[in-house]
Formats: sequence, C-alpha cells, structure tokens
Amino acid sequence: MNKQHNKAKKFGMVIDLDKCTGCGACMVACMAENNVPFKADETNKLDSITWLRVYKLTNGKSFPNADFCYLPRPCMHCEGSHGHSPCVSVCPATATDYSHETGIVSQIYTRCFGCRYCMAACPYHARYFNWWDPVWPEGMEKYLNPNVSVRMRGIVEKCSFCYHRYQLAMEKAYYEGRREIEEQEYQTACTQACPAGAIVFGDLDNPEHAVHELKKNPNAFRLLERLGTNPKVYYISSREWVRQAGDNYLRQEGKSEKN
Amino acid sequence: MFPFIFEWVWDMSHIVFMGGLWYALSIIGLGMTYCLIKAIADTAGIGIGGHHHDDHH
Amino acid sequence: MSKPVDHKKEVLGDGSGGFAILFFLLGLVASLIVGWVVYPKLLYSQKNQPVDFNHALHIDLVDEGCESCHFFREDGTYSGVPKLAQCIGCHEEVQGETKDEAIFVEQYVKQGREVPWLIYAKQPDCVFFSHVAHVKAGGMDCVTCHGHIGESASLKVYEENRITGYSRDIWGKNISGLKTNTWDRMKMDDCSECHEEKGVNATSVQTGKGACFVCHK
Amino acid sequence: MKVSRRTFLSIGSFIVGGAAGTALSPLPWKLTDDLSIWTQNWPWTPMPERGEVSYVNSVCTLCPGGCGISVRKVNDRAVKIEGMKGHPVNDGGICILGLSGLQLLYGPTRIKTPLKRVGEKGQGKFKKISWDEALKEVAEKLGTLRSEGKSHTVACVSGSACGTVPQLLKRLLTVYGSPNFMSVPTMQDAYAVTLKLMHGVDACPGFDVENADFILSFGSGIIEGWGSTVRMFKANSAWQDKKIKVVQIESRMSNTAAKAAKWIPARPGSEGVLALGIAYMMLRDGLYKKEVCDSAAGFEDFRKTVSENYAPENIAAATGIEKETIESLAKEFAGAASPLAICGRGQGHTPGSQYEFMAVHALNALAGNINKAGGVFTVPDPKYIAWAEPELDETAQKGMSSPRIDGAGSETYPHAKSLLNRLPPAILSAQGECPVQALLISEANPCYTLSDTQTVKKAFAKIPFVVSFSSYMDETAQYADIILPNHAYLERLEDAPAYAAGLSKPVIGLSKPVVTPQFDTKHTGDAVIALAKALGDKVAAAFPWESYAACLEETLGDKWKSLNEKCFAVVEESIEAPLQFFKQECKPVFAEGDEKQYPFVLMPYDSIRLANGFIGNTPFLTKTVPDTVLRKNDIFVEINPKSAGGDSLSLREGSAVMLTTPKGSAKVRVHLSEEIMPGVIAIPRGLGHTAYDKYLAGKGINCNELIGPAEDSGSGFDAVWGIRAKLSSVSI
Amino acid sequence: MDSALIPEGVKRCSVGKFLIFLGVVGAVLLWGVFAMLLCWIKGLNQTNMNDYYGFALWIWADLAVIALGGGAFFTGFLRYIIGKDELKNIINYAVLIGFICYSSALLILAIDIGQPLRGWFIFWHANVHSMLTEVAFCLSCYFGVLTIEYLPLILENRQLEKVPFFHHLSHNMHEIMAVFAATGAFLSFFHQGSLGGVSGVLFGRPFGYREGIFIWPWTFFLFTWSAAACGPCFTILITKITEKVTRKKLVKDNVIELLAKISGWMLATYTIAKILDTWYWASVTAPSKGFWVLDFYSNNPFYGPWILVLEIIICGVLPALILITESGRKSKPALLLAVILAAIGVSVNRWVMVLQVMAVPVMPFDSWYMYFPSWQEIATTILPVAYGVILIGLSHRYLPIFPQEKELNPVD
Repeated sequence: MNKQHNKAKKFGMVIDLDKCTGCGACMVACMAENNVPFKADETNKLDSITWLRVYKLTNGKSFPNADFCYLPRPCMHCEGSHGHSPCVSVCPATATDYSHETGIVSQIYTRCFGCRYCMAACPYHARYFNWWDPVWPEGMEKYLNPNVSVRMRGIVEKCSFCYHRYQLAMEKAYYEGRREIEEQEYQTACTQACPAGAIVFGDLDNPEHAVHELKKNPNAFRLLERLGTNPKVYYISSREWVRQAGDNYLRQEGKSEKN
Repeated sequence: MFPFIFEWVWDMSHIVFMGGLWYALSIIGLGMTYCLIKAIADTAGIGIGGHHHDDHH
Repeated sequence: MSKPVDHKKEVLGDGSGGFAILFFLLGLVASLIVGWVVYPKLLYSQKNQPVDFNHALHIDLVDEGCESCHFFREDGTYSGVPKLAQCIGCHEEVQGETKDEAIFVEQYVKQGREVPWLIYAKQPDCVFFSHVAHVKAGGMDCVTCHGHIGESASLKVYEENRITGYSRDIWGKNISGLKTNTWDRMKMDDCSECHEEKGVNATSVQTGKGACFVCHK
Repeated sequence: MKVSRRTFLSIGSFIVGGAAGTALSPLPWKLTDDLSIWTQNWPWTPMPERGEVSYVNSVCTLCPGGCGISVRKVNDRAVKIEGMKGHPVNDGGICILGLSGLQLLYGPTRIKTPLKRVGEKGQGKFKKISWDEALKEVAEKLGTLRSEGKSHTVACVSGSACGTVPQLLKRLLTVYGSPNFMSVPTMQDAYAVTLKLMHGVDACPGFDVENADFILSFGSGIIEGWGSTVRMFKANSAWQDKKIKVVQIESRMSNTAAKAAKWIPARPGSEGVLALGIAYMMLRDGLYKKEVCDSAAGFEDFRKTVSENYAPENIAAATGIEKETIESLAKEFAGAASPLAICGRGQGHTPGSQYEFMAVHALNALAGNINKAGGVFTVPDPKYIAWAEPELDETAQKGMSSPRIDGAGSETYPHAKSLLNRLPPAILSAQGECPVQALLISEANPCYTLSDTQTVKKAFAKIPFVVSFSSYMDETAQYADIILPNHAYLERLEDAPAYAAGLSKPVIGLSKPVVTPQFDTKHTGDAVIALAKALGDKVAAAFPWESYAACLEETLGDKWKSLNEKCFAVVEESIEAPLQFFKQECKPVFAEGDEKQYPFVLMPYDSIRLANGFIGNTPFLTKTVPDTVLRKNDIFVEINPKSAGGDSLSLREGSAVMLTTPKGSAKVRVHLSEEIMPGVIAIPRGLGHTAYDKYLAGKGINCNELIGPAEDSGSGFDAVWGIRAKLSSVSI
Repeated sequence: MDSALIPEGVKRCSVGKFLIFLGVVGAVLLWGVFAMLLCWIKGLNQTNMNDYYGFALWIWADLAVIALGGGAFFTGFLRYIIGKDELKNIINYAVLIGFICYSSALLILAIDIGQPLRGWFIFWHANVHSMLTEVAFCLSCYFGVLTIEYLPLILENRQLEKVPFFHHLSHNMHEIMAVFAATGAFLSFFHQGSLGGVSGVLFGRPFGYREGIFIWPWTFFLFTWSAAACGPCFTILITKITEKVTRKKLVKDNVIELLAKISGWMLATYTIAKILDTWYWASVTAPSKGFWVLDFYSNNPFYGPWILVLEIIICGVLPALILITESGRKSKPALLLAVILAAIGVSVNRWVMVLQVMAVPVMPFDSWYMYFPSWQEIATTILPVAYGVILIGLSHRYLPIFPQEKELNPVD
C-alpha cells in the first residue's frame, strides 16, 4: 500500500504590530468565516467568543509619554515539544490534536464534551467555551458558511487557522492532479482581510513562503516563549517595550535587557 | 479504552495505563463474581470454597 | 444480630428458587426481544424518496459512469446529488411511461422545484469528506463505500434514526453494528479502518494515525 | 408474609433478568451512542446547507470609500464578503464594517415592506401597506402640495449629492418645483469650499498618500476611517515599510497617533492656529516654494496676516505647544520632498471649520505640492451624468425661484451647496405653518448624526409628511409617515462614485446585486421614477426611463460594459488649479459653553469599530468594541487620571458620573486613560442608538445629544468639534 | 413504626422527628436539584464561570470532597493492609463518608461538563496522557469499590439480612474485603495524585505548574499525601459532629486517637513536603518562567499572600503539631480544632490549585479577574451536602454503622 502522506508543513503567522491598526477587521473576518455567534450583549469579554482577539497593550507611562499598541491574538497553535502543546495532551477525550502534517492544533466540536481542561491549560486564553446556545436572528443564519461546523452549546472552540480553507485548497489540488498547494492557495480569513497587510501566513519551514524570512526579523518575538509553549505565531515590533510585553521578566532581567 | 477504538495505540502509555485499569477492574469484577456465585451456592446449600461461619462481626 | 439459619430451609422449601429462576428467564427473554426487535423498529422511521429513480437505466445512457451525473466541480468539490438543471436536458418532457417519471416532470421539472432527495450516504455536518481525495487522489471506486446502488433499478426505502436524524446507512442495516461488506456501514471506524491500513496522513500526535482535521471540520 | 416474599423475589428476579437481557441487547449501547450524536446535531443549532460556491464582484456602498468587494455565495446565499483584488481603491483589503455587511443584508433591522405610520411620530409604530398604496399616498400628497403652490416646501435629504440616485431625487425636486435638495455634509464639502476659494475650481480633494514622504495630520484619523479606510490603511503600512514619518496633532492619542512617529497633543480646536504657526515659520525662514507662491494672488496679504498674528509666542497659549516643536515641525515639513498636510477630524464624517481647512491647505500650497505627486489633487467631477435639462412648468419655475430653506448659496452662505445643519432651526424658528411640508429622506439618518439630535427630532416631528427610503429601521425612519424601503446595498444595482476615496483621479464604481431582494422592497431609483410618473405631465416627462436599471445603463453609456465587468472605471480627467491665497476672513470655531461653569472640553472621537454614519453598527462590530468603551449598556468616556482626581469627584476606573454640557446631560462611566490630554473628555461616536435592533439599540448614549451645532462663519457648515462640559457625581 | 428496620439494641429518635429532619434537609436537596436541572436544561450559562474561570467552584468542590473523602481509602488501607484492627470501629463510617464524597464528586462532574450526554467519551475515547482521564477512570472505579464496601453494610439491615442470599453475599464480601480495600487504595493513590497532576502539568500556567519525576509533577504526590492526611481528619470531624447531633458517644476515644495520631504524622510530613515544594517553586520554577513569587499574590483584591499563610501555617503546621502531641490529641477542643483546621487546609489547597491557577494572569498585558459563583453553582454544591446528610441520617438510623454504639450506649 502506498503511504498517503502529504509533505510535512508548519503553518504559522507573522504579525507586524507596527502595521496593525487595531481596526478589528481580522476579528470580524474570522467571525464571519467561522460562523462565530454573537449575543445581544457582548461587553463581558470573559464570555465573548472571539477566536482572534485584538488586545491593547499600553506602555504604562503617563501623558504625554503614554503609548499603546494592538496585538491580535489568534490560537498560537503551539508546538510545545514535539507537538505536545499545553492543551493537546490534557484533553481527556482526544478532542484536540496536533498534526505534524500542518502543525495545526485541531479541535473537534462533536468530540468535545466540555470539561474545559484545555482552557485551563492555555495561557493565551485562545480557547472559548460555548456558554450559550448559538442563536442567529431569524434570517441571518443564511450567511452561515457550510465549510465550518456551527458549534453547539457546551463545548470548547478556538481558531483553526481556517483549516477548512486548507481542506478546500487540497481538494482543488487533487482535482488538478497535484498533491501540494501554493502559498496563496491557503490563507486564513484574517490574513486575507487585514487591510493593513499586517498578517502574513504560510509554512514557517518553507523557504519559499514569506513567513520563513519574516520570522527571522531581529524584532520578531513570540508570546510567552519562556513557558516552552513554542507557539507558531510570531510578532514583529520596532518598539522595545512592545517586545518586552510579550513575555514575563523578573525585575532585574527587565533592567538588564532595557539598558 | 478498548484496543478496537480509534484512539487506542499500542504504546507504553496505553499498556501501563490501561493495563493498570483493567487489572483493577478485573480484581473488582472477579471478586464480586466470586461473592455472588458463592452467595448463590451458599443459599442453595451447596458449600463451595470452604465452610463459612456467621461470626464475622 | 439474628441468625438467618432458621429462614434458610423455609425459603428453600417453598419453591421460591424455582420462581426466581422462572422470572429471571422471563425478564431476560422479554428484554432481549425488546432490545433486538422492538427497539430498532421504533428507532428508525421509514421514508420513501419523493420520486423513484432507476440508476441501472441511466448508467447505460451515459458515457462517464457515475461521474456523468455525480461530478466534480472545477474547484474540486463534489456536486453530490444532481440538481434539476442536470436532468432537464432529457426530462423537459415526460420520458417513458412510469408513474414516477410523470410525477418528476409534472411536479418538479415543470414547476422548477428541486427534488428533495433523501441522501442515504449523507455524513453529519462535522465531517469533511473529500470525494476528490478518495476518487482522484486515492483511486478508489464508488462501490467500496456506496455499494452497488448504481446497478439498482429502484431506490430503497430511506430509514432515518429518529434521535440523531442520521440515515440508517451510517450505522448499517445490522442493528448489532456488524458488517460484511465495506459499504455496509459508514461510521468513523469504517473510514479509519482504511485510513489506518493505508497510513493516510498518519501525523497525529495523539494517536499516530490520521489527524482529526483530515476528516473533520 | 410468605406470599409477599415470593412476589418480592419474583419481581426482583424479573428485574435482574430484564437488566441482564437489556445489557445483552443493543438498546442501552446504541441509545447512549445515539443520544450523544443527538447532542452533536441538536435541531436548534443551525446547520448551513452545502452547495456550489460562486463569487460576485461589486462595490461596497456602506461608506463613500468606494471599495471593491467580492461576495462569496453558496447556492443563492451570500456567505462572506471579501475585498476585491485589483480594485484601485482597496486592492483586496476590506474594512471591518464591509466585512460584516451580510448582517445588514440578512439582519433584523431590515424594513421588509412599505410601511405607514400608525403611532405618534418617532414612536416607531407602523403598519404594512402595499407598494401601490404607498406610492399613491406619497404621490397624492406631493400632488396636493404642488397644486396648492407649496412645491417649494418639499425638501429632500440625501446621504450624498453624487451618483444617479441622489441626482434623480434632485431632478424630481427640480421639475416638481423645489430648490431644497440637501445632502449630508462631510469634510469633502469643507474641502470643496477650500478648493473653490483657493483655486477657483469645483473639485473634490485627492491625496496622493502613496507617494507622500512626510505626513502632517491635523487630527485626521488616518487609520480610524478617514478618507477611504482600506486605502489609508494600506498607505499607512507602506509608510511603516518606508519609514515615512507621520506626525499626528490631536489632543487624544487615537490609533493614528499611536502608530504615528510623533504625537503632538495640541489643545483641542487649535489645529488651524498651529497650522498657521507652522506657516509663519516657513514664511519667516523662507522655507516655502517661492516659485509657486510669490506669484499667487493674495500671497502678500496672507504673508502679512500670518506674520502679524501667528508668531510662536503668540500661539503658544492657544495651542499649548512650545516654540521649538513648531519650529522643528516646520523644518521637517518644508524639508521633505513631498510633504502632505491633511485635516478633517477623525473619520471626516463632519465638515470642519473653514479656517482650519484653509490654513492646512495653505501649508500644502506653501510646500508647493498641489497637483503634484505625493501632494493634494484637485479632482474634477467625473461628469458622467449628463441627462437632458428637464423642462420646467410654471409651478416648477416658481418653486425653483423661491429661496432655499437652509440658506445655502445665499449671500450669507455663498459657498455651500446645502446646509443640512440649518434645516432644524429653520423649521423650529418658523412662525405658523411649517416651512417644510414634506420631506424625502434617502440614505441619511439626520435624527442620529446631526448635532443636538433632540432639536433635530423636534423639528422632524413638526414636518407634516416625512417619507423615508431607508432599508433599515433607523432613528429617522421612525419619524417617517411613509417608508418606501430601498433594497439593501447587496441587492441593488447602483453607481457608486468614489468621490471620498481621495484618489488623484475620479473613479466610478458599479455596485451590483449580489443576491435577489430578500423582502418586498424597491430600488429608490425605481421609486423616484414611479413617483415622477404618478405626478404626471412635465414631472413625468423628465423621467423618460422605464426603470432605474435602464436609466443607469443609458447614463453610463459606453462605460456600462466595462463597469459591468470590472465594477470600476478610472476617469482620466484632471483640472487646472491656479493658486490664490484667500484673505483669511474665517474664524476658528470655539467650544460652546462657559469655561468656569464647564471646566472640561468634551470631544467626540471616531473609532473604526463603531459605524457612526447612517449605517448603524452591525452585531459583529459591536462585539469588537472594547469593554473600556461599552460595558452592558454603559458608555465610557475617556479622561486623564489627572483631571479625574478633582476635589469633589475623585473618580476611579469605571466610576459612574453625570456628564453635563450646555446641551444636556447623561450618565456615563469613566475610563481613566493616560492617552488623553488633561482637561479633555473623549466620548465615542456611534453609540446610543434608539432604533434598529436589540444588538444596537439602547447601548450607551449618542454624543450628538450632548453637543450642539457650531455654525462656521465662513461656510455655514456645522463645524463643531466639541463642547464645554462638567462632571458631577451621581449615584447608581 | 419503622422499628422493625432499626438495628437491635440501639435507640433512635421518633419517626416524626426523623421525618422533620428529612423534610428540612430534603428541601435544601430539592433546591439543589432544581439548580442542577437548570444547568442541564439551560446549559452552563447558569453559572458565573467564564472563559477565564473554566474551572471554578465545582471543580474546587470536586477536588475538596475527594480529598476529604480520602478518609475511606486511607482508613481502609490502615485497617486491611497495615492491620490496625481497632479501626474497624470507624471504618464503616469512613466508607460511608467516602461513598457520599465520591458520589457527590461524580454528580458534580456530571453537572460541570458542558455536554453531559457525551460524558462517556472520557472513557471510550480516552486520551491516556490526560490527568483528567486518569481521574475519571480511577474515580469511577474507586466509586465502584466504595459501593462494594458500602453494600454489605446495607445488607446488614435487620430486614434485609433475613434474606439468606443477601446474608451470604454480605458475609462473602466481608471475607474478601481486604482485596477490595487494597484495590481501592491503589486506585485512590492514582486518582488523588492525578487530581494534583491536573494543575501540576499545566506548563502554560506557572502558578500551578510543578516539576516532578517521570510523568508525575510534585503536586501528584502532594495531593495523595494531603488526602491521606486530611481525609481521616474529616472522618473524625464528621464522627464528632454526628456524636454531637445524636447526643451519644459512637466511637471510643482510643480509636479516634489512633486515627488522629496517624493523620497527625501524615499531616506533619505533608506540610514539610509542601513547604519544600513551595520554596522550590518560588525560588526556581516560577522565576524560570519570568515570575517573582509575589507576582502571583499581588495586584488583586483577594488572592493575597495570606492565603499561603493560611494554608501552610495555620491549617498545616498548627494542626499537625496538635495531632502529633499526645496532649493535643487527648484534649477534645484541641483535637476538634486540629481536624477542622486540617479539613480547611486541604480545601484551601484545592481552592488555590484550582481557582488561583485560573485567576493569575499569564500574559503580561492580561488582568486579574475575580469570580463569584452564581446561586445555581452554590445550590448544586450544597446539593451533595444535603444528600450526604440524608444518607448519613438514613444509614445511621437503619444500618449498624457504629459497632461500638451498643456497648457505649446500653439501652435500659
């Protein structure tokens, strides 16, 4: 039997925080693409499903030296060590998984039974629980995307790097007799929508993909690298304080690095 | 939890974990089976597995 | 504490044991009948297709076998059950003399209504099944999963699980869940059986088998 | 006793046997499995239908930015809006509002049929009527007014003056006999007046942001939605790549200020003064383009005025900015190869003070970058609408010769084409019969967007007959007597001139229907044509088209085919723009209110996540609004902690407080922020809707209720940018 | 009226009084059941949990009752494996308390999960690397063991015992109880440990994360240890409360003191281990992730350093000292204080290892969020308490739970 493997890839993102305007288009693109529900009151951000959330970071200085920066946070698709991301190994029902083919952390909604252990495990708060039944006002369910399952109440969901787009791109490739896809054939909804072009998506291991070079930028950093989560989302910022805000440092460390 | 289930892998983790589990379950199951069968036998008056006394308290 | 020794003879003497065994057997048989015969009858509802369809007749008329009607779109997606537009070419007017043909033309073609076909092999929403990956990339034939429906002269009754809404073909006709042919069942285990054998994208960290997102969405 | 024991044992045995048999049957196991599968396919959780995917290209008309969109459809459902690749305005990008447009198309705020008012005005109680009834009623009303010689008392408010539908409305008014066609003014209008005064041309401004190498922004929300959102975002990213410096002058650190290389917090309202302060430096140090300016008409007068009044010492108090800063700013600006100064506060949805616009434009003039790469362009009207002049009957001629209600074009306001802000006071101050007997409203929501909305609503309540063409149940539609709902933007064919895109060449877009109309609605173009036909005679004769679609096709003529294919056409047209320095006759606009009584300045701010025009926020947009702006239904105002600690207040994060201005007061919560100048309170624009649906109504307060209009002495536009305010404690 | 059911030779309150007691506690139970149904029918939006507090009151209650129910396995272990024979006089009650605790834990878990009908996936589709899987398996199995241990007690009811089959069954189960107890101890060791592992393995949550050996973080062992130490204390506490309520002595002092002494030494050694663990975590583990230990305890109104003092000093060192000294054990108020503190201590530990793990912001730009349970959460947490009280009431009334009762309270 022929082993039907596709070439191993490691999909990841590089987000240029200098370009990110905090407009939130990525959030809405994500919600629209992935059938994310909404409630009449979404101001409690602790139960508001936003696979990709834009955080506002401030430098803590006072007027007029204050500064702020936006940071979009999708699921980091942590590789951990050898695919053992914080959430994958804790799921008791194997509802979340890490694939070496794509480097994507998957979440299967119909398998999840809602224990929320993965949410406790994720330091990025990238995982969201469906506290409520998803309800669309009458008629609005017409815009739902059939390529993404609508999630039911009582389960955990998160960013999938728009995996369905990979599935569809692969279908097209198979139809055309290919087994590989081009960089542009698989792009996440947020990447595609970002009006500032701040998000770049691709195979981190593929030298032909833009992210391969971008991640080597001296201003590139990842969130909470010290925890060993080995995330696949890189950020670029020319501002020292923003890069510092990406991880925790003891006071003396902070001083030494700033000087 | 059974080898025919998709999530089952024949690796050390499963052998140790599920081994321990099935070991414990077997003891519990066998123990209870023994008790039940013996109780039926005792009730029917067929003494199996040694003579018993009613002085356990 | 009273000693139960006194009661022992009494109980044995009045034939309670026999009664107990009789009633045990009664309970056993009754529940077995309920479980194996009554329950499946209650569980599945039976529905007839809106129009009967003769696959065997059509397959002789087309050039490219199943793909003539069940084709792939240019983006690689699978078209599934044909739309009315595909049928109109020939069925603008009534062909032949069957009652179903008359119904089809009068009630659907002439009124421009799509036929609400009941799909035997419909996978649940959580499944991403790529026909093109199996047929084009994997070189599989239709029969492996769908059986010999293409040779049938009429459509079988569609049975729907009242609880889950699934077509009975997913679980399989056999209520015990056992199968003899590859097309007898369409549960996840049936997909994984073949995927494991062929090692399809066996890249999961959790299982070393196919990762979840290969077939789920 | 024995029997009961036997019964007991028999029942027990039966149960045990039954349990054993059940366990050996598929029942419990399959039931368990099926119940879990039931939870995976709950009937109340929607399951989108699969189908064939197709894309329809169109132009987004949710704002005047004119972006190309590509809508993904599955079967006949529109499922996702994406940016159109290769479109000159947005090239594949898309903004947050555009992305969520399907929530408007399929949303609960849609008006589904023609409606007739049954409750009090503004109460929002309507009954369904047929299109025939609705059109007949409107036509009869208009006919009666016309026959009574009151044709000039009919007015029309349109969201824009450009495009075929506004022009059809205007044409209807003209042949009917009313000069009172008004459009909602934006910064484009203030810029148009500026270009008229300083170049003598009728043009829209174009900004060659892609080629500029130094950007001096006087409060323009470059990445807040100013100009054409996506285009500006792309430009901003290009600036970041090329390390092009942006200097943002603004009293609150907006997103633009945070992204800018330099943020200069100037006193609110002093932007024009500061611009002239920079001009002073350029003139003093000879840093201006002499070959362009010296020969320009009025230059000496301008130099004299500036030299006398705008020395840094003189303006330090007004602007709060040190001399050195102004000096270095002037040097950097003048030293750049293609510097660009822009203005228009926030998103530029409101016009600003003429003084400020002219001052900023003067900087561009001094830098010699008018109609040059990287500079400001005078973009002519694409003039594709060339209908035959309509023939006016006697009534129409008489009506057209009567003065406009808003005074636009009169001696007092010679430059403005329309002054919507003057309509409510004109109605309220009139003695006797209301000067507006009937009002048509299309693509505008003045009851929400105009300053001092309470007064606006009072005025609207006085108009005897209001007809709204709105697709959505907005605040103004609630004041209508008849609603003739337009198709939603993704359902209709319409030209979309990208006048606000700010490109250096005029661009026409074509918005195409993506889906068939979902409800019993009618294209406003068709409704207007139908009304005209019902009015008969010369009015009808001016509308010879069978339908709006026919009208549009005829209008676009040879452009029709290519527009239909590409959805856009770039018109290769330019206009000569000789420079002249207009004598500064305008004055800065100050915030209303007494400084002693009202120690703070309240300024509305624009956020890209809050649509604040006639389109209300979509549920997705509202979902992205941070909890430092809105929590439950409470709106948060930003205030510097230094101003929050005042004697009686001592406000903490989230404290509830009463915000009072000369126009009204409202309960708000405070968000302490170091990103705002002490003494300034910033309030978000776009909240506080009372109409629409539960996803929008009742959330926060509308800043326009607290802020009154400030008429600009130069143009007559409402140039308000803020108002004085005070905070007082409140118990919640 | 129900005298035929009451064990011979003991005195019980009147039926009327007992029914009033059942009615009052039953009302509380019904309130809990109502809240439980709300959670099942309407979903977990009935709670105040959120995406930051995915684990909250219920998981704490789960961990706490399992720790407190640890008296059953440890007393069983001492009685059947080590051979501390005196403990047979309290083992029945320890088993009953354990049974209540574990059945409550399972019930709470069934409410806590978002999709109760899919709960069996944890077994069927088990991921053996997850601590929760281990918890689920061992917990369920051990609950089975507890049922087996509790069953003979029920069968010893005066009327049931008259049925020969039940009599023999009960007798046979007693015969091999040591085997069950050993299995129970084995299972308990693992699930108590796995519960500790639940937060210990979270390498994304520096507050909970601990190094360890092999696949087990230190918390694995600390949890087992603390359950073994504090579980019996809880058994003593409930025994004392029962004695107070029934106004009679039920277990002889020497039995209590023996159990107290063993618990005392377990608690003392546990506390030393806990201090060492805390010290290593504070000085090595947390700093390696960029956290100074007080970062975990500051900038919030609730989770201050006091919680550490309460857990380790007041509820660890202090009760341990009381229990290991003979005078401490012999003094009734001191003993009572010690077992109360120990029970609180282990509950605080579980609270911290669940709630504070959730509360501590990990991303530097994230904030502390506080949580207060909704009434539905509180009611469903009280539900097991009411259920436990009822079960104890029934068991005490109709089953021979306390072998020494007759001797200590001779009926005139």
